[in-house]
Amino acid sequence: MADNTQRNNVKLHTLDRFREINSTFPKTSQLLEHKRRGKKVFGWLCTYSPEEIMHAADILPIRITGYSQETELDEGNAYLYVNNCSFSRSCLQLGLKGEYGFLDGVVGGSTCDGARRLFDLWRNYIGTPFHHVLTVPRKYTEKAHALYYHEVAQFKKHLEDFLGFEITDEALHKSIELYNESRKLLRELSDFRKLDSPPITGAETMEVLNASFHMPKEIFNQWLKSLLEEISASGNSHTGRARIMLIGSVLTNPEFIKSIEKQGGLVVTDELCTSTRYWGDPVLLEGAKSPLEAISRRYLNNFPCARMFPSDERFNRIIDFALDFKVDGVISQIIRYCVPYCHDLPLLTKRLKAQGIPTLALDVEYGTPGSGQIQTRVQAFLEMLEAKRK
Amino acid sequence: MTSAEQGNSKIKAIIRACRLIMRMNQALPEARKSEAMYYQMLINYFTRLLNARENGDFVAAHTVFFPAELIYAMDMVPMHAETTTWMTALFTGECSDILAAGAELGLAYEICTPHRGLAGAFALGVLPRPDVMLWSNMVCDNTAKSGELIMEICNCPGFFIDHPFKDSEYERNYLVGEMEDMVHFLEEKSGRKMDWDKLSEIVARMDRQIELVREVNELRKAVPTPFHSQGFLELVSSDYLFPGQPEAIEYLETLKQELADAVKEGKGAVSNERFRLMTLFLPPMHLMAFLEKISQEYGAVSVVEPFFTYWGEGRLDPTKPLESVAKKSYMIPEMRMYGPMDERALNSIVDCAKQYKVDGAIYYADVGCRHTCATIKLFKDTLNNIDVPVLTLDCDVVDPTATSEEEVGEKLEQFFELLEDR
Amino acid sequence: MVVAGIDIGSRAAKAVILKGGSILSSVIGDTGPESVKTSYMVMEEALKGAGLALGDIQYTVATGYGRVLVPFANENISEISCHAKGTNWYFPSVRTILDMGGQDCKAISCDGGGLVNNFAMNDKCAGGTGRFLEMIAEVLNTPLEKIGDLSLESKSAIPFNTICAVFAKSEAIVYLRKGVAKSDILAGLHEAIATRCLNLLKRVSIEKDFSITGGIAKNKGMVKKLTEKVGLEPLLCEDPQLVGAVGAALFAEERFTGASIKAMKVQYGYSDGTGDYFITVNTGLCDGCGDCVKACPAGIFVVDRDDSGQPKVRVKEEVRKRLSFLCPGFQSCSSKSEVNCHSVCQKDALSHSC
Amino acid sequence: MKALGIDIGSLTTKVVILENSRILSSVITTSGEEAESSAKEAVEKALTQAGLSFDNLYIVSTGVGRKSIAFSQQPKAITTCLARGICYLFPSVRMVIDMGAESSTIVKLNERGRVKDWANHDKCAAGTGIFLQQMARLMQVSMEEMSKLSLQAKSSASITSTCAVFAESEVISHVHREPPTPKEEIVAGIYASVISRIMALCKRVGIEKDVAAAGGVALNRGLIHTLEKEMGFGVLVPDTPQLVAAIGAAILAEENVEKGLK
Repeated sequence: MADNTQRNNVKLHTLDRFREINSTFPKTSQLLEHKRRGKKVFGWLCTYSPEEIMHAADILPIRITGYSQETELDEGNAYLYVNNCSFSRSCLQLGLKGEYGFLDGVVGGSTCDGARRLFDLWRNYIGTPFHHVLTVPRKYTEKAHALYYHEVAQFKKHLEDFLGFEITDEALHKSIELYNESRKLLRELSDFRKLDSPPITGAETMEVLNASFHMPKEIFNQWLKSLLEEISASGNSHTGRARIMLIGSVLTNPEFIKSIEKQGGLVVTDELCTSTRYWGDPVLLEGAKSPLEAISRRYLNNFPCARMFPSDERFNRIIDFALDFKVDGVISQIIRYCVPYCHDLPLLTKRLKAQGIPTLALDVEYGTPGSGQIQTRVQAFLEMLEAKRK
Repeated sequence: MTSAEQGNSKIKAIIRACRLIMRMNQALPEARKSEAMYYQMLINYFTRLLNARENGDFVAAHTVFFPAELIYAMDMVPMHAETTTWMTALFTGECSDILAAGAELGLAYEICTPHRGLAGAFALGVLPRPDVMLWSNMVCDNTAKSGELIMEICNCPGFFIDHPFKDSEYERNYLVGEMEDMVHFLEEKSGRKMDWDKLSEIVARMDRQIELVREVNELRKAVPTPFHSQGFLELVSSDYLFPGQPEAIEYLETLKQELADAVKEGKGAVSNERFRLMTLFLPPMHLMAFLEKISQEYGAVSVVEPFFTYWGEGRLDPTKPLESVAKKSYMIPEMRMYGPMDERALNSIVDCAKQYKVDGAIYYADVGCRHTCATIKLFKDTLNNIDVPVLTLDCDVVDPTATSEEEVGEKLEQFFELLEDR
Repeated sequence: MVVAGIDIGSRAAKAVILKGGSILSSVIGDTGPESVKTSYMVMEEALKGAGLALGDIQYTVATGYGRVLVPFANENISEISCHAKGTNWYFPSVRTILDMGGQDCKAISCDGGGLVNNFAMNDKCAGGTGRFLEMIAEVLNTPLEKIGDLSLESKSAIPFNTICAVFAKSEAIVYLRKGVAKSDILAGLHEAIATRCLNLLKRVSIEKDFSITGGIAKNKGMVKKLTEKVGLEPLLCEDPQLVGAVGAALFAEERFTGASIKAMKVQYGYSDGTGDYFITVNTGLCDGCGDCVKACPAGIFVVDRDDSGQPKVRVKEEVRKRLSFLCPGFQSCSSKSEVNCHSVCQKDALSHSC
Repeated sequence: MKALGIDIGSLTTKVVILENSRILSSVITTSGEEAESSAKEAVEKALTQAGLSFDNLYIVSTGVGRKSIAFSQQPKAITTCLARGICYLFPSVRMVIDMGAESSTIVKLNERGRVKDWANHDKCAAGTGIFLQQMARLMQVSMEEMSKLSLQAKSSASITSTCAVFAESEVISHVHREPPTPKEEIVAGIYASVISRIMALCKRVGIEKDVAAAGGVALNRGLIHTLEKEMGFGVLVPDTPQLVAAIGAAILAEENVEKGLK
């Protein structure tokens, strides 16, 4: 059963460049250089904050994430209390420690209680020159789209007033193109993992994704292109005891995925807001009145978070992925106190079971490497899946 | 026990408890007339629910801060979900069964007990099965997410109202649209029609009701304060359960008169008022009696609850009923906590502290409530800046195993010693 | 074939040596600070007991949370799978298992072949684990093995609010100061733990038969409380602490013979126009005891060795073509006499097509 | 009339006798199962030390067992006593960290020794004296050795579990690791996790200088060293930190005598 996922595979050199970014974030040489050239960097708190608009305003939008591993969150606990998810606490603590001191703005949404409170406390205790929180509807109705469009337009207006210049449709078009390109490439990367023995592991993919929202998309796209070429040239192949889909809210620590793959669970796809739900859908200009409208539609219609209603929209997408990637089992990693995901779990487990897909539910703290008890559960789950197949 | 009987067991328990309390109060010479009215209101509310089936009524279960005005206007029987859970805890002091049932469904410990218990109660079949489930994202992720699970458990249709975050005109119109859609949905499911005139009457009364709560709170500013610590729960549930209902008006009028008299006579809720407290969030239900006792001992009394009884500005306009109901949802005291946490919200608690001459504040940190706990530091800092000490009590609103009298007693003692030592 | 199973738990280490499906020797020792040492210690003990040397062991499976640190193990398998396997060996009818170890508590639901269907584990906090009871035993200065019986003497249990092992301890101290009887304190704690276990079990669904494994199963007070709560009389094996190690050893056997249980079903018989006439022997479960040979009125069974030298029952060559005449079939057979191949087979290894 | 303060903790009982704010005698004994009698013993010990008799005493009691003794004139909360006690020993202190056997309490006080704010551990034993004892037992070293070891550590192992009991298994896994983590690093890790919890409490109420440590655990040099590293400045520690609360109680007793309270 041991680790047979790594046998005689060639090294992917571009991966190290992504690893480099992730190991130095937030204070990466790229970001510091960007600042040195007098350009602005904004941080966003949730996948419902439209990056294209910031980018079109010549701002570099990066995702605010917490410590790369599980850490004592004494500051975070003191401000956000222990019963807000450790992701929010981790982000806030990193902010309180001044690690995000270079940010010129913070953008959040009324997406979940944790994200909202993180925004509230950020504004009150860290203070960044620009703050904006968008009302994000929880439905997909036309009225909801109208409301969200209104909100996105207001955000654009607020940004223009702050910067003192207008964000042109032309600039928006350019940004949309760039971000769609990025999404297309990430989809190609994910398609590799549909193969019976994929050329890239889940942990490796996580490295790419972490970098994707922490660096300029212009550079990221180039690097990812060369990685894709490297992969197809490598002829690498990874095999395991079972094909696993990872679901749940935020996950950025590749060690967690590694700990599953070490035991022979091949993580082939996921429903993480730091992965599939981030690059999920492209911005579609066809049939849109304006680039801004296209953006607002995309962000509301994108692969949904558990906050959206009806939940079946999300459930069906998960099931489609599970079948498409031929997964044997689903591992749900929910960060403690992620209430929207906690509520969905019973309903989702039931629907997956109906598809003959067993679920292992893990509640974790943000940044966990998946050690100790988690290992035991994962191993038992894989043993169960194996036995079932026989 | 037949499933029908069992289906009402918790409701019956609540009614029984209310009757008992009423009888006990009648024995007391000091008994408030309004208190008797309050319990009679509760008995009527839950009896209506109890008999809904044979009366052929249409039962609409709904989460907290859901516009129940619309349900009343359509002549349906409302069932306030969370209140039913916490009243179960308050009056029966026991809800491990429904919490366990919730866990059995696979609901994580992190989900707040009122909602874990709620789903559990429906799964156990100890609450009547509603004809329709109505919910909204007022006031948190729990209210936003509990509905679909309950729909599946009770296998009933449901409607979710998407309540926008900020109080802007655009967002209020969206909310009005949501409510219109829900009215159509309900008309279709129940075969009943919305009575718009009735809604206007309800809104008119609701406006009066808010005015009355404001007047009652004016009276509570008196030293000594006339209303006892846990009294505010009566004010809260009169809005939760009886928005724009005649009995609520009658109750509030009586209460107001009683308090006015007490103030005239200089009679305080506690015999020796020493500490005037601000209450932040909800005390654990199973400790109500204990809290009342210990505050009597120390002469401590809650005079203001910024997020439960301290209404925002504004009046309701019966000629625009839906708009008014939408407006109300941004006027409710809780909105200050739920909405954008800006200066407006923070100043309001400072104002409260000053107007009500508060000596200290007790912050009930409900482990299940992420909203309230995330602001502990923020509010504490804000209040400490005006030299108001704050006690943070870790607890759970309905789960008795979360906090013991010992722990709470210890902390309160430390707090009161701090106050008298100053 | 000689195999070994070794279970390095958080508090105790166990080793079992298995020969032809029966236990040659077994050992239970404490887990020291270095589990590599510990694993050698218990293994040597066990080997001594069996009069064997490490070299004689053909395959070893390690389990328990020290499982990855057993140098001489061929493979490691999770406690969950091993407890299901082990329990199934003792009681094939068990579908729900509660295992309470030193630091964790598992609820397992498994099928008739001992395969895990679903499981749940306590986490975040050690309230309601073996360690919890140890701490309580310490403060009440009562030996761990006595607290169960003591709890049974209680007149009125003290309700406990905390589930934190360490705080339950200080609550207990407070009660002691107030002069509350130890038995009442213990009863309260047992109640609290049993409730936690019940909720854990509910997460995996409770089906009979029900079994309790791990050291806790020796605690009469806890077993009684659990029986009340779960509403099922638990099946208890004589040495519940060994179950994990036994399971590991059985896996070792399986891995060595390279055959998995499902593949081990051997069918004898035929089907013709009049119907199917099959007797199926699950050689994974059959230990070749031969009870069925005696029980069968038609004397169609015989025991001999299979390819890997294991004693297994099979249907005699000469009668296989005449089964429909000789074997009355299960129903009719059991209706005539309560003694038949099914009734006597302890391992549920036999089944009829009719 | 003499003022006597008694602090009945879960593990030890401390007694202090004051005469015009001068300590006449002090005693530390282990709390027995029978609170009343073991408290009496401790008091008598202190009295004989001071050459006094039981009568003509004003007694203020504190600690978990403060209400379980009949002969105390007034039970007072531990927070009030800690504030008074530390203010008596170090008037400059604005924040005292009491690290007891089963709980840690942070008290912020003003120049008059009055409590301004406080925070204590709830429900979880992680970061208490007991926790440290458990860890010492687990590593098979004495508390003293443990303290010495931590001072030698170059780096520290990560202990993240929030539950004392699970922290145990983390420690075990460090010991079992191949190659095993050096003892001193594990100890450093344990101390780091204890202190980080203390720091979290401090941050809840906001750190204010000067800071002092009280309670038996404060005798642990290594731990104090870790605390000072985290604080970024020196922490004051009384010679017998266990006595702080008892002293405070005695002072309150004196105040009451002056107020002429009976």
